[in-house]
Amino acid sequence: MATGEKKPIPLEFEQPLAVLAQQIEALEVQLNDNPELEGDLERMQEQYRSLKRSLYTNLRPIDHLAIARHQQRPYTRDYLGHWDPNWIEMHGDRKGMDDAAMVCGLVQMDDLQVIVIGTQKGRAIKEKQQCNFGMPQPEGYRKALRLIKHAEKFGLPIVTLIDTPGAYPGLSAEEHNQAQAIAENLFELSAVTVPVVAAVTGEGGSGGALAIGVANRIIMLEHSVYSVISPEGCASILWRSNDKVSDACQAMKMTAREILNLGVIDEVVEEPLGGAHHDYAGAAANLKQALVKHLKELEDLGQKQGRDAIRRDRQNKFRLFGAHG
Amino acid sequence: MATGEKKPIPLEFEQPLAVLAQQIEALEVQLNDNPELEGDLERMQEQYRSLKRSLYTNLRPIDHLAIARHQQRPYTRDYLGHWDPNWIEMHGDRKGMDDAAMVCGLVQMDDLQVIVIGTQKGRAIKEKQQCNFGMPQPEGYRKALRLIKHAEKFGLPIVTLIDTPGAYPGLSAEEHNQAQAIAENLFELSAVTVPVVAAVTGEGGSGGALAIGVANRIIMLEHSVYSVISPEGCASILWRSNDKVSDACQAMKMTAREILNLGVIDEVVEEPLGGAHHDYAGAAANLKQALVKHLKELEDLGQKQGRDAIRRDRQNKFRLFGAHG
Amino acid sequence: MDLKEWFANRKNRKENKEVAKQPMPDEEYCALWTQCFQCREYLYTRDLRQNQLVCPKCHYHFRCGALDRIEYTADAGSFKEIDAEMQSSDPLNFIDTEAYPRRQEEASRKSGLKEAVITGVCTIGGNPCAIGCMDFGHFGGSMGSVVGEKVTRITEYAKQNHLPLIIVSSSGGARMQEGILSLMQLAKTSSALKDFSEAGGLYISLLSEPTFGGVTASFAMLGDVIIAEPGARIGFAGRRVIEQTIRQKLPSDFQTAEYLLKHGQVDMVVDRGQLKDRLASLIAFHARARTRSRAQAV
Amino acid sequence: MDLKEWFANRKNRKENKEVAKQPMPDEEYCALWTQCFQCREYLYTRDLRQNQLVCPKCHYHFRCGALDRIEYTADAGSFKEIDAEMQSSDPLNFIDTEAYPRRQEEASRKSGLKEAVITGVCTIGGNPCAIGCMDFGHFGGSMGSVVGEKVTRITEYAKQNHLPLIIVSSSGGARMQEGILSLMQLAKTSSALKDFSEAGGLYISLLSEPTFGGVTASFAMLGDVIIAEPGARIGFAGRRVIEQTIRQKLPSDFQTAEYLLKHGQVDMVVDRGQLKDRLASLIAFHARARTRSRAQAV
Ligand SMILES: [Zn+2]
Ligand SMILES: [Zn+2]
Repeated sequence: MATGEKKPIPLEFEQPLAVLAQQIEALEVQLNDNPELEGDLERMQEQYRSLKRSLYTNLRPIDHLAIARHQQRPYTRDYLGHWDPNWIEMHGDRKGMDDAAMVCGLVQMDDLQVIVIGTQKGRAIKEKQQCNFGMPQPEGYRKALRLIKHAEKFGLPIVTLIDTPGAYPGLSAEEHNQAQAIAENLFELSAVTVPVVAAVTGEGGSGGALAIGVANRIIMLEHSVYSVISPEGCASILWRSNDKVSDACQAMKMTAREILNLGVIDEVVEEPLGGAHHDYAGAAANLKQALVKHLKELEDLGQKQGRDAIRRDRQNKFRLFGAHG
Repeated sequence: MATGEKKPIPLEFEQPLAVLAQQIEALEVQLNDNPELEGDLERMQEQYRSLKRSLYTNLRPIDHLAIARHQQRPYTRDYLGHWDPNWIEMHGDRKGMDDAAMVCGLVQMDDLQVIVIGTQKGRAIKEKQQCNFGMPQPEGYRKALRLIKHAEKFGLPIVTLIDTPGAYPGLSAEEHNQAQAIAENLFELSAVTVPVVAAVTGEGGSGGALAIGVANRIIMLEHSVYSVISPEGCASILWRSNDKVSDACQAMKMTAREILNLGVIDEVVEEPLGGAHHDYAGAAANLKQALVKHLKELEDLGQKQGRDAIRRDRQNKFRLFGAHG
Repeated sequence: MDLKEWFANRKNRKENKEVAKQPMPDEEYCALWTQCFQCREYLYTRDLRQNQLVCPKCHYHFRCGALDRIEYTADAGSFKEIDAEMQSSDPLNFIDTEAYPRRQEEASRKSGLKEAVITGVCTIGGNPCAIGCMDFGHFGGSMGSVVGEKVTRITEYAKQNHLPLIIVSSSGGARMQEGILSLMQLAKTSSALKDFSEAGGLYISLLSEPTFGGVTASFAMLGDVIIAEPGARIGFAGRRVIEQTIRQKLPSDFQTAEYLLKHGQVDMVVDRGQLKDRLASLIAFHARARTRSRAQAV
Repeated sequence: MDLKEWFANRKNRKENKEVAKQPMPDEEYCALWTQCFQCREYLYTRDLRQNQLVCPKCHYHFRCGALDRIEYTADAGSFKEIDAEMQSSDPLNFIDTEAYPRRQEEASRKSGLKEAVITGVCTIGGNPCAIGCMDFGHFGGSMGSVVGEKVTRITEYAKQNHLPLIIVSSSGGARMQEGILSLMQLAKTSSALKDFSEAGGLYISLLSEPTFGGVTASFAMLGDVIIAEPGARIGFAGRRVIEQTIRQKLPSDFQTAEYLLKHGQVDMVVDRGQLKDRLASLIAFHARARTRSRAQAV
């Protein structure tokens, strides 16, 4: 069983699994002295695998949310490191700030040169603070926009990686016009003539996620979520209660499969069993494979029908979203 | 003799004139009781007019500088009020600031709809401070750029009014990338396809002036100045002395006539005798006449050869600036 | 976006404490008399309406519904509605303490409207234009699929017919009950505005009390010209969310129209009484320029 | 722009006071031994030059002249100069304490160069490109008509020949002795870069110690990619002017490359030792993308 960078910390709903794992470990220690225990060990391991499978095939929406928010979940920098160790980071909005919550770079994915734009939550405490826990400021969206324009100028496809609770709600963020920064990205990203593929890798939180999510193809990792408002916010407004987060998760249809069924996204990308944080390399490989496939299909479209067809494809896709009588 | 909004405050080199004016005033008071003084009065008035003419036809560069910096000199808002009392101001860079040192508006000039972009020094102390004494911050240049793009989109000719000691040299100005703000305006303004006419109305101070000065036609009011560095800065660097400002003024060839002779500007616009601050309405009328004439010529060019010809005209003009062997 | 918050804020809002001797009723104006939300004066409702819902005493701009807005803004009798019948469906089968279709019915009963935006064409000072007016009184002005679709359609209509476009925003944000589909309306409307903009169309966005969340973060902030009404509260995140996040008190005028003007986010703040004239001037100015510059288009 | 100031600042600059026991000579490296400006170590000049003028002890990046820069950056023997003979005239008949032509002669005698920029073509890691390198050692790297003309011409050359463009800036600003004509070079170079950009050209701007005034406020800040060298001081206004204006002390790292990175003004800070590889990667990355996307251009 491949693992992420560190031993995965179990989530609440994984407790039975964790208990079993501890028992297996204890048994393994005794195995050298008591070879007769081998049969027990094998049974327990089989039990573990079957419990795990059943656990992960019956996840509630709130369990997906927990995995999507897992503190060890791979972030944009993790994926970039796996995809292209020589990727070149592009910093700053040119106007006063380099928002650490938004990472941009020139990345080689297989034989494709790509601009990657992704949110970053931060791992260590200090980094988390620098990244505002993954909540970009207007300057972060403007940095992204600068790279979007760079991509358009040089014909570079764009990949966006989305894992954010939302745009940062702060004093200076409002003063610097967070709303306008998001709106301008929606406006401009809708019309670029290079392929854009967006992947929700963790939390897709509201307008702050969509600001880099106007793409020809939108894909989601299996356990990621995408919603118009945080389930906590939804519960507090509609149920006027903080205990109803699970209900809100369920009502909003925010899991990858549900959103696929609503026709908003194009693919759900399988994660390593237990979630992406159990196997960074595996998650990175799955994600890359899906991204490259979509990028190449869009490149084909461009070659056959011209770059404007790529833009029309994206605008037509979003034109159809909505349900009305 | 028409006057500005208030009685003109005399400059140092105008002292003899001021003394004479006082004597004339004193004489006028006595005139009712002593009608026989009328002859004296007329002689003195003739003397006044002749002294004034001779004074203003023999101005040194530093005298022009003094007039250009006169505290009563009409500013952008004064001209706009005279040209179109119903002009509509457009505020803000959309990103966090509305720089009072840069004024932008939709203005009707005769039968032309024009975007005017001009620096503003501020009149009362508080307004001066808000305007940073006419030194725009990066946000001011970005507000100007927003209106430049607005003009390009809607085919509105651009008039810029330049009266600034230069771009603001401050901590936040550097942090917000003053240099980039200026450079981007040069970059974008060079390529718009609408007519651009720039008028130096007071001080044209360095890159902070040029940032709204990349125009098809550049005109200067008679007593305005335009230079690559302030004469004080030049004197302090080259002569290592603050007493050499007059020499620096002379060496840099910064007056309207000298710059016309260097081929950089297209016209020197006459000011009311004594300078624009003696007659706001007169100065505004002269300036407007010149601006509208150039705008119409450029409009003609566009009608005959297309909008791109207007851009090429501007770029060709600047392409030729420079002297080399 | 956060409606509950909006209501909570409204209560705490800059109340004129000295004048506030009477208990405060809801802001809705009742049949005959209306109490001013700011100066607490009782106003004769007919007078208030004749003054375009602006308090004659203290100049407070009352919230203005879509139909009132059209009455005050469009030339009399010129407005023709488009897509009047469009109604929401319930794509998520959303139920919280009540089912979404029931909430829709309630909203319509209260507002008398089918949805939170009315769109159509009219003339303003003789200038033809396309117009959309949001109504906070319907479902908190929230944007679901229908609001997004109607705004998109009126934008497309304006593009096809070479009309200037005016959208009056008043919204708590995206409509939660349509989930991710509501969110996608931000992109749909922005994408339509991009096409409109590239075609050279003039879009004037009017921000009115209150404009928040997904509406601000899409079409409301994309105007070629952005006008705000005096005192209107406009922002992305709600005041309370921000205070909880940054753990410090916010300036008292935070997120008001005047604050936005100071921070360069809107072109101008215009009194309701002057709004119609200002819109007419802006449209006419750009139309005259277009006529001139057409002559030289290559 | 303000050269005097630059020299004044240089003296006050973050000196490592503990190490600084020796009196400090001028930064110019002398024949055999060079004292490090930062750590005060005496370095064998040949070693220092082999280390691309980077102190092997403390990593301080010495100022790098145009010829050295080309040697360290271009593939050996690949550089071909363009416009090598262009020289300034004296359009203003400028005299301060000395006549401008005399100052030009002095500058050339000291620098061995005809002007403050050298332009040409070369390959970098095998990638053909157009390049311009400024030299602060010639007339403080100031931009007069010739610098503006040569930068403009190499930009036009890059456009005509579909080459990426690299400009290495090092300048005190515009050259006062050519007055308003120097100022106009800001617009001339920026205008040429606009044409180059619209033609799809890649422009990489390298900011090196020091880059100020008119050069920063024009071509130096217009790169598609902007790289700064470690410790390089870069800004618009000089430190002293700002301190006089705002009457407060500035952060000690103000206007350094690292400060600019933190404030979002440059894409990256790259050690001189890695510069050539980084430039080659950037050029190759964009060239490969261009080849791919050409296939689908309409
Ligand atoms: Zn009132
Ligand atoms: Zn050293």
